Amino acid sequence: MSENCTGSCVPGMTKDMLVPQLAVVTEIRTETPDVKTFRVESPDGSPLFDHMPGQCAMLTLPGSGEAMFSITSSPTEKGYKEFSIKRCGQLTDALHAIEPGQEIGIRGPYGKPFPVDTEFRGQNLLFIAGGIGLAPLHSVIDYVRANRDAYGHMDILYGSRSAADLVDLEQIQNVWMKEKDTNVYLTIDRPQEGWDGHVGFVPAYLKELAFKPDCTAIICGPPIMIKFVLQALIEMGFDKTQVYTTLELKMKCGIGKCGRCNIGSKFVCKDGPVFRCDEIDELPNEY
Amino acid sequence: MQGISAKIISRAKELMRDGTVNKVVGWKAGEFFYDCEPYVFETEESLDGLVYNRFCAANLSKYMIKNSIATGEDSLKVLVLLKPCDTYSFNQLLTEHRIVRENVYILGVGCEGMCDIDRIRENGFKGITGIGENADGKTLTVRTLYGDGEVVIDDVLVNKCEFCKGKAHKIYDELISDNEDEGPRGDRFAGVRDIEAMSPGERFAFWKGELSKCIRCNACRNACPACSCRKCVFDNNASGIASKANTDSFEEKMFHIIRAFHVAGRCTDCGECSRVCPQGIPLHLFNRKYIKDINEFYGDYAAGEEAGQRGPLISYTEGDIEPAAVSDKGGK
Amino acid sequence: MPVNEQKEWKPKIVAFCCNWCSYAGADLAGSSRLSYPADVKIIRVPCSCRVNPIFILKAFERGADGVIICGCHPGDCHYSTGNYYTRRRMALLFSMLDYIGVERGRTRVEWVSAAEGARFSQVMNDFAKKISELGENVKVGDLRCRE
Amino acid sequence: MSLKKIALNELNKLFAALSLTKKVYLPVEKAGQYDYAPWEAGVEYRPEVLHTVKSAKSVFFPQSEDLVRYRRSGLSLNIECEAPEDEDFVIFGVHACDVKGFEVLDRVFLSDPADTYYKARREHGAVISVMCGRPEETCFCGTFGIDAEKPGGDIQSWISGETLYMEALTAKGEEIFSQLGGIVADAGEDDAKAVEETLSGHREIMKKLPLSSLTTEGFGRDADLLGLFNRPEWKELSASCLGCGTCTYVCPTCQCYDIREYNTGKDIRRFRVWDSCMYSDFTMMAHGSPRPDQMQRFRQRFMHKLKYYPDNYDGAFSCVGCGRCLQKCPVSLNIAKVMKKLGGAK
Repeated sequence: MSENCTGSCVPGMTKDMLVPQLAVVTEIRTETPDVKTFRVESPDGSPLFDHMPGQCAMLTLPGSGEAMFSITSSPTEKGYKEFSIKRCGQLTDALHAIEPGQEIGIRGPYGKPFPVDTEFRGQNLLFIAGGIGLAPLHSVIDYVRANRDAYGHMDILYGSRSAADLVDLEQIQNVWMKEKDTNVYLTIDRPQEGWDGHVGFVPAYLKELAFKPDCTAIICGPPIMIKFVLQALIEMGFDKTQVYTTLELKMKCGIGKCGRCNIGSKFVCKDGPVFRCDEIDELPNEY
Repeated sequence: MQGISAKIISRAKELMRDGTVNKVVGWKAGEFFYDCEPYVFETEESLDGLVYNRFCAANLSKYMIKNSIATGEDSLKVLVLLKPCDTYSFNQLLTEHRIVRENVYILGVGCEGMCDIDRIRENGFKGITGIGENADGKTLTVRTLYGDGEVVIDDVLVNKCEFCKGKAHKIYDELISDNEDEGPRGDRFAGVRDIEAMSPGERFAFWKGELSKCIRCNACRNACPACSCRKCVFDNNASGIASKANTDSFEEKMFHIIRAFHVAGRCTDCGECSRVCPQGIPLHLFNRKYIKDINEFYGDYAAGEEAGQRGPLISYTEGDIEPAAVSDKGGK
Repeated sequence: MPVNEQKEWKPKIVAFCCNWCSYAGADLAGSSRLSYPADVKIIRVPCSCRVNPIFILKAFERGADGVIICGCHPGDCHYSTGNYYTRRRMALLFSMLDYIGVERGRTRVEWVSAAEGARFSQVMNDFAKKISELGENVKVGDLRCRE
Repeated sequence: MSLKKIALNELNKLFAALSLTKKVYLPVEKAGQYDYAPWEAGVEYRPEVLHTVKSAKSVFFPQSEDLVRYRRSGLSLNIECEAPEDEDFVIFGVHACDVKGFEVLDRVFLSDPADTYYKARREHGAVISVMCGRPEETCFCGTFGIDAEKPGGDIQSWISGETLYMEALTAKGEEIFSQLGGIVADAGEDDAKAVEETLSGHREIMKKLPLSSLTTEGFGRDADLLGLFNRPEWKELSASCLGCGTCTYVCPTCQCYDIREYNTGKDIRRFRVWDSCMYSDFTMMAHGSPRPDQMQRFRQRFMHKLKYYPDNYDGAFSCVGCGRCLQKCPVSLNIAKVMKKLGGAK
């Protein structure tokens, strides 16, 4: 995993895993009032690193800190990485204030990806996302689209507070909805003018839609949503081994050494962030 | 002190039995004679583990922030054991509305001075397996893996007891004490004056030596009954001074100056900061400097003397001295 | 890493000025063409009482050689009593700085009204002169900021 | 393997000789407390000091160290990493517990991907251990299977009377002997006997230690994780915890760290600094903390040492029984109390 340091600092030295590489934010798209998507590339346009869906990377804006974000873009897009980031803290505030062209630090990829090339192969897939929880699933969905024939039927259920808070709506409507053998269901929490789609919380809509438990479910969203979605899935006859989710805890190193993102003996940064729900049952309830 | 220990236990049991209190915050016997641990006793039987000996220096007032607030519907009445000096801290916390007084039953306990295990170790005792107070009340027998010996209690007192404020409880519901108040012991500002008498260079060297030992463990802050902020400025990323570093530079000085400043006028000189410091930094010398200055500049003031006092940093008079008097704008 | 540039040392002074008096005093000094040292960095605060001791220590930490706080004369505070609290706080803080061995004179409080442009300039010149005499602040300050 | 010897009052010659080519760290007094610091003329080794306040880990894993310097101007960013240790050094006077502490850190920092900065220090550092002279009542290294009589490291040594007897265990140790030349002498048969006597005296004391009966039963890889985690006793065990970091910072095996930034005005230093799971901000994120109460933080620390770490590293415990936390906790909480309360078959 190591590479030589390219900076002017210590010629030939093996760069430490904690030292980021230089990257440029080439494009910033405003998705919702508090979510922006950042496209990150290496300064010379060469690939930054390879990743698999569900993996994360540490982004640094020096002076404002460093944090772990899900890589939203598909691994098949080699030239760039995208991150959909909700504004909610010190670093994300600062990121939301930058302009395209800003150089930042990036290191990764970190964590265990979704088993897209193994367990997911040939399966029908049900994606359930809430709010910014779409970000980690985005990469999986695009990867599945890029290898469409390797997977079965695809259902995507996505909900948010309001229509304006649906991340990446344009792509969902123009691309995902037109993808073959794919159904997309959108919902918002409360009725609003100009919205003729479904209104209601994700877990309730999920029950209404009554999916058959013949697929693998992949969930991400606020903890409370995950909890109720999981309950609903069990009621619908799903087994926990059919359900995957991705967790998030505070991280500093990304390599299982700084000691803070553990749930029991597992480190979210290294052994996660993707967990199968039956694996989570064996962990202490501390996430 | 053994005498009143038995009285304390039986009285606490009685109060729990008759329903006056449903919890007791006291000290619990540990692995060794000297490691008494602050503890919340919830049953009458558990009170057999309560101890009151020469090593119960921990000030229990701060625990009453957490323990005096009822969380369930059950009525809460917590008995707390307070030594005379601890009652100052309790009063100060009452002044700051951090304790629900009506949920607390204060059993004031007499105190003849607490001993510092580190000072006993400094006397050459290693591998201490037992400590007993001798009948004369002035010496301790120390049993160790390498032989036994005696120490004079006065030589191994915790700093706060060396400069005891007096044996009078400032607040209590009931008292178990054999002591008569003899007033304060020793000159607690002597240490401050020693430093003031040094040259600026010597003062700087003294504090640099002491504070460069600091490991930023925050024990002083977390033990301090005056440090009761819900979120400390040093934990607040937005404050610009939240840093865990031990850089052997200015940070430790800044941390300790600011911490002492934040408790200036509220610090009761309970001495917990110095007692808990794993590096033995004499942190009380910061607090006593502020207390001494406050007394000199604005008149004698003892935080925690009584509940409801208005502290010196939240009041003023028109004739206060000018900062110029201390910043000395005239010469060096 | 840049080789040490041997520059001539000039005192770096941070002046916290109350918006209602000394900041206006500084303005007046400027418009009256009264000079004060260019190395005085003025930070406007709504009241001298806004100056948290952390600000002062932080200024030293980041390399200031002297810190001065200017407020309304006692009794003239825009908020009635702010500067009375400043007076108490700073007396205690300055005494503490002296206690840890920082040279007296690196900190100062002055009361300068909006009408006292001349006094503002004189106070700053005087303070800068004092700091020049004391020399560079090597005791309080973070080594990382000085490299 | 041959035994070497040097009189205790000649030790300064040894330090001086080693100091010619490398830094020598040993317990040094500073304002009444001992911590590891470089030797300089006038510093004496004090064998009667059992423990430094901070453990020896601070030499390999300093409390704070810069990793990266950033310079930002406009849109551009310059990333410059700090150079890792590239000079040899020696750490002298480490006891068995702290030496084992290094192994606990090694498993974390040297496992893939290895920490460059820690690795460089480990590679450049040689450890000269000394058997503890007078263990304290708070010692319980035996609980974790540590043999205090074989302190380990690159050279291990014993003090008998006024003499230090040394034995090289690694090539690094042999190299140090070769550098010392005539400063250390070859030991004879009588010397071996003297060492043996010291060892048997030490063994007697170890048997008498009050915590010698403490066992790891009920903890480790085979223990039931959720069972241990959900024990109701955690509440009373942690009730008086102040939430300070004393236990963590004096511990030879605590290795959690934070990465923070410091803006110097000219550049931004990203530095690594010891952190404590006892602190409220340890796991605090924008949306809250998974461990909001002190009980959960307290439990994390001991679960880590007695269960999580063994799970991840082949059953090894992350405690070496040095007893520092027993001596330093402001409110007398410690791992021995936790193990007594929760251990054993239940």
